[in-house]
Amino acid sequence: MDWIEALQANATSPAVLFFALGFAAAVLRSDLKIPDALYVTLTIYLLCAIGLKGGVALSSAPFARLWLPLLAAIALGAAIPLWSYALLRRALGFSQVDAAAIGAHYGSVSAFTFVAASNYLQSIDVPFPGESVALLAVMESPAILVGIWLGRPGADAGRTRVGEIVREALLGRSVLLLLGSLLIGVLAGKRGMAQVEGFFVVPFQGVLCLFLLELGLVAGRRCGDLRHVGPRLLLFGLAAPLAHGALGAWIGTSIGFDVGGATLFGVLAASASYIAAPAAIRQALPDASPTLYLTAALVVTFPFNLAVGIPYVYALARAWGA
Amino acid sequence: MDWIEALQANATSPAVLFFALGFAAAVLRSDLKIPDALYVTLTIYLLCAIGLKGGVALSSAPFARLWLPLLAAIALGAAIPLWSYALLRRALGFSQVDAAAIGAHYGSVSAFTFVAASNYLQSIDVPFPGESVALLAVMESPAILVGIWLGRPGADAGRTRVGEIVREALLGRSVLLLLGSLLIGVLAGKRGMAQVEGFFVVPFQGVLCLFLLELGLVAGRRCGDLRHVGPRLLLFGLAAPLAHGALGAWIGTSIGFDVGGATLFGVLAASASYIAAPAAIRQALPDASPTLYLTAALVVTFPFNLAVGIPYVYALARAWGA
Amino acid sequence: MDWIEALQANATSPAVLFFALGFAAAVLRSDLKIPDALYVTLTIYLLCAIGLKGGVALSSAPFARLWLPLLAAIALGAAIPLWSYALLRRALGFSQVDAAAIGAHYGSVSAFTFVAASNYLQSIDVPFPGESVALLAVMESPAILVGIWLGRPGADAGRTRVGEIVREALLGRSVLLLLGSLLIGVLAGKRGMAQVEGFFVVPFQGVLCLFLLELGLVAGRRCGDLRHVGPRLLLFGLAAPLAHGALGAWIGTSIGFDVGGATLFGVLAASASYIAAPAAIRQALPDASPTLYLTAALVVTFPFNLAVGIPYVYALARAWGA
Amino acid sequence: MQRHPMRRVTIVIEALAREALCRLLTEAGAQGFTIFPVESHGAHAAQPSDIAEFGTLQCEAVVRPAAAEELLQSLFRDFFPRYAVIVYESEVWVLRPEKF
Amino acid sequence: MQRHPMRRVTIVIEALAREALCRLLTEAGAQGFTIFPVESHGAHAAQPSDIAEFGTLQCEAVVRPAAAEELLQSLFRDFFPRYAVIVYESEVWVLRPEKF
Amino acid sequence: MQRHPMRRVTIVIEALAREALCRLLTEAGAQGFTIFPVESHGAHAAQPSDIAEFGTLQCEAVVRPAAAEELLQSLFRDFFPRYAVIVYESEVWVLRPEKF
Ligand SMILES: Nc1ncnc2c1ncn2[C@@H]1O[C@H](COP(=O)(O)O)[C@@H](O)[C@H]1O
Ligand SMILES: Nc1ncnc2c1ncn2[C@@H]1O[C@H](COP(=O)(O)O)[C@@H](O)[C@H]1O
Ligand SMILES: Nc1ncnc2c1ncn2[C@@H]1O[C@H](COP(=O)(O)O)[C@@H](O)[C@H]1O
Ligand code: NA
Ligand code: NA
Ligand code: NA
Repeated sequence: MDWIEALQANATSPAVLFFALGFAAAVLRSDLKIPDALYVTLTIYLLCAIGLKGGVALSSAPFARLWLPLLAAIALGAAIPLWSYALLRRALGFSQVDAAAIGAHYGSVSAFTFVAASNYLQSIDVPFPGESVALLAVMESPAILVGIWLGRPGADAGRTRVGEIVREALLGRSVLLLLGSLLIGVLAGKRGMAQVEGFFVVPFQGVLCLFLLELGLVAGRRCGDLRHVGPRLLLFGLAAPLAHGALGAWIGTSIGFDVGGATLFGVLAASASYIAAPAAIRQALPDASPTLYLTAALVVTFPFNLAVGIPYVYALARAWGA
Repeated sequence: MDWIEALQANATSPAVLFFALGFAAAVLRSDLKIPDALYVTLTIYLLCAIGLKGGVALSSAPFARLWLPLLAAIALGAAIPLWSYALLRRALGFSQVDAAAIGAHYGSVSAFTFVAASNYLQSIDVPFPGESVALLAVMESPAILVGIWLGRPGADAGRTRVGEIVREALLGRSVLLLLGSLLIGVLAGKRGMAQVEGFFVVPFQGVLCLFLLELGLVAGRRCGDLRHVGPRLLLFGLAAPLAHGALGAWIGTSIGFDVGGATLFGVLAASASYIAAPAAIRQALPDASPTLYLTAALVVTFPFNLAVGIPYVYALARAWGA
Repeated sequence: MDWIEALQANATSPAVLFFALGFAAAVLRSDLKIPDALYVTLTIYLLCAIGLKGGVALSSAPFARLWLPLLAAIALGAAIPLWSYALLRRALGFSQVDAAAIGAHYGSVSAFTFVAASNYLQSIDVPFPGESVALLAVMESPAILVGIWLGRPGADAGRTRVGEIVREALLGRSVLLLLGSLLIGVLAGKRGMAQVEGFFVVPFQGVLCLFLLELGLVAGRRCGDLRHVGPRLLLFGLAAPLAHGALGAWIGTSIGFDVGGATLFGVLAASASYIAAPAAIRQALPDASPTLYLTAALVVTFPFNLAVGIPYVYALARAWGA
Repeated sequence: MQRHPMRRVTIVIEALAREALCRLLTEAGAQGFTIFPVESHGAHAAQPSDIAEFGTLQCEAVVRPAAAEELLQSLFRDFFPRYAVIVYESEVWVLRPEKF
Repeated sequence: MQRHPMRRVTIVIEALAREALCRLLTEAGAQGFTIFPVESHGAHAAQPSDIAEFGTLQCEAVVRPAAAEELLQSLFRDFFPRYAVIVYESEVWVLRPEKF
Repeated sequence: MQRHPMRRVTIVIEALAREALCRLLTEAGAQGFTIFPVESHGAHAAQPSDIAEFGTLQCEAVVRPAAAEELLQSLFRDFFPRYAVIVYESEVWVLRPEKF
């Protein structure tokens, strides 16, 4: 399978098409709306499902094998905001706090880009290590903490409590659900998984479609904000996933992952957080502009990864892994 | 299978029984409530699921075969409001705007009556062309536009923007989801469908039960409005599905559908919209009484079709198709 | 399988672990929240699913066989508040109205403890009579009525209408859904069930996990109320399920149930209502403290039954049934 | 346009009291009112509302001054000792006094 | 701090009128407004809102007194005869008058 | 019945500011407040709220006049430059002043 085929296989997957449908509906200003309760439900479901699957994989795999990847993931997550910050501040002319905020988003990860990538691998029958979901869990927070540290104003604004924020970044909803269901998967094992497969495995890919329909709507509605974002951030939002994806795939290959694992590692690096990071950054760095970081992560980078980034990283991982 | 059997098979189907349970709960004034978010979720799920299935069917069927049925459906949808208007206005004494509004509802279609009908056919093992969901998609809007045109006040009330309304009727939530997922089904094909079957096919009939439980509640709560509706509209609400159902089944048979297809065509004609039409009509013809059109469509015709109309149309289609 | 094993099998079941995760998240003050709409949806789903299954079982079982268990269940439900009242009032020093209110909760039942118990039996391959869900349906109300009668103030407070409340206890949401879907199961039979199995059976155990995650959160958040509850009620909340569970398992065995049936009977007796009873009692006995009865039922007895009570009752039923 | 003075009574109350509240409002002569669930932060701490029945709701009724007086008295007598509840009143103006 | 008087117009209306209402508010010069679904108990009986489109919504707009006047007139003329609707006005104070 | 004057402060604000707002209210001496999600139509256009975190919430706090003054000052200083927010104040009356 070459590049074109990889792209094609991705572009005709129901999940990606549902994202496009949601995006189109929003751009055409349809009255289609997804209840917030459904969004939260889908989020919880998807996180628990991938956590469980990862946990079951872990329960039958040597945990030791994970130390190196975990450390690499944490280091990469913490490093991305550093060079992104330098680039955004020096070369692209953003203010200190905006550069720090954007860097935090690109160092952190998007769980649903990860899910879409594993879905993609599954649909083209490429195996991947189930434990890699642990990487997702540990990679969410480091970048947020680094970003907050980079953007912290000299004179503290009074309303930001760094302790609080660190606690939240480490104990946020998604990290908690991921780690919790990972642990449940480890404890319940294959036997427990067999009981709940009918809910957490069988309908999984279809549920993902519904979720991406919703994300398409959200991204499409925010499309108008692209005007406020400017060409420089647009460029960054497209270049960052290409660069970070390649770097991640390379590191993944280097530390011994197979093609599937290296792809997921690369996709994590390429993805930008649009849920956990905005919530934390809006509180810790209220002077940074949400229009910038949210639009870049959600309207530019997420769809780009979904359509192009995932097959691109996969193609690299395959080339290097062979 | 004769008439009695057809009725019986329908009356013991879980879906119909759950509708009855919801209806009973509302009439008994139970505190059972279904969250609005669940209602919207079920709507989206059911529309996407039937759209997908139809699309997959289309992807392996000659699209050409559909032109005639599509044209027939549009024509029938546009024609029903015309004679309904004349009848309601002349024979039954309704005002211009009310006659137009009611006609719009009976010319448009109820997606969930369609779903219930295909569910019924499936449960008695009668095949039907998957593409017929395209008829559902095109038949929603024409009647609404005709109805608005019939009811348009001489002196425009200022708040109604016909352009807006036409756009909405053509791009409403349900049409968009149906056409969108139809297209996704065509693009993703059997291979894509296999991935999402565990969500969009396996639990489908059960989800329909939950949805009909909800609709039963809603209809049951509005039961009290029957008093405001009067015997003439009640009569219309029962006679229209019988007449339109027969006409639809006959047209369906004439243009070459098999028994299943003709049944669905007939059921579409027999059904009255209670979601898309009220929303459009309340905006475009605010002087029409929602108590009349909503009660007729939701409390009279929907339950009647569910219990009697569907097996009735099927019996006709079978008699004519043989 | 001895006691230890029974406990272990329970403690590594995904359902119980998800409850623990929710509890931990709440205690750690995570921002994880489950939308109310999801909670209601899960409730409706679980009640309909167990009702249906019970109904199908009933449809192929001699109904006559159920009279004795039903009578026993009603009698036990009505009797528990009597001695609980005496104990709470005399020995533990609660006021009249609080003793009556707490007694009502422990005589009534928790549908989800029942579901967890049947889930447990299934996971350890112990059969149980499907019809036993009928016991759950009839056992909810008697205790509430007895409790209200015990706690009725001499001078009626003006706002309590006993007629209303009796009607509600008999026609509450959960009783209605249970009895309704039981009836649907009977009418639709195996044939109807086959149609909806993909929704009401296949994902059932996984859905239960999500529900228990939510209940864990709710219980965990109310953990702080334990301070207001005092050691005497805490003791009651732990001793009551042990005593009532043993009694129920013994009665169940005596009236001829197999090990599975006796376990469910015991679990019903051991469980305390935290949904139907609080709603009814808060209205009928507004002077009783909800902090007391709700905390006892939800924060003490429910988790205790989930972790310890269910395997304990099972072990008893097995010992006595052999 | 001609305005007519009315009172708006706002009641923030635990959701389990819903039925009792509706009855009280009707008896006190309110021609209508609206109810919506809120997340409440009271004396003790945030009260999470995952389960609506355990949560809080806010009720707003526009009533004639005389009805407001009666309503407040009933609330004071029957509700304040029993439920977690906050009540406040404000002045509003309406166009169609006959509807209240 | 310096306060500036404004009017808050509250509209309780059937949800199907949402679009028309938004248009009216914008035309009358409201710079912004909030909408939320409510469970409504009107003249007839409780109106259940399982389906949001068949339910009721409450809209609150803070506007300059002149805009309030115009808004009320439009509501009186175009909405009162057609929709199930309740409107009332109250006095409020804001800090940044230029935002309204 | 005897009424006591209080101020009701209403804050319409982007949902991401929730935590900061709760802290501010507590520090300013509010004994309680209610929060609910709203669909907001602001200066720019409708802001859809499919994801509650990206949406808008409305907060209502009834406080003593002195606390209102402090609250408004803090909002003016810390919130107006940073968040999409609208604040207004109105007069209300309560029965039990000791609760506020
Ligand atoms: N000052 C206030 N302003 C608005 N709502 C309040 C206020 N104080 C309390 N509440 C609400 O009223 C409920 C009952 O108040 P309490 O009796 O203080 O627990 C609380 O849960 C809050 O939601
Ligand atoms: N006095 C009131 N205070 C608050 N809301 C009201 C009042 N009267 C009516 N409403 C609401 O306004 C809607 C329309 O009122 P009506 O025209 O009386 O049916 C009702 O459904 C209620 O939700
Ligand atoms: N005049 C108003 N009345 C009520 N709410 C408003 C008003 N203006 C703005 N809002 C709300 O306050 C939020 C912030 O306002 P803005 O800073 O104008 O975007 C908006 O999203 C609206 O929901
Ligand atoms: Na990243
Ligand atoms: Na029709
Ligand atoms: Na019990």
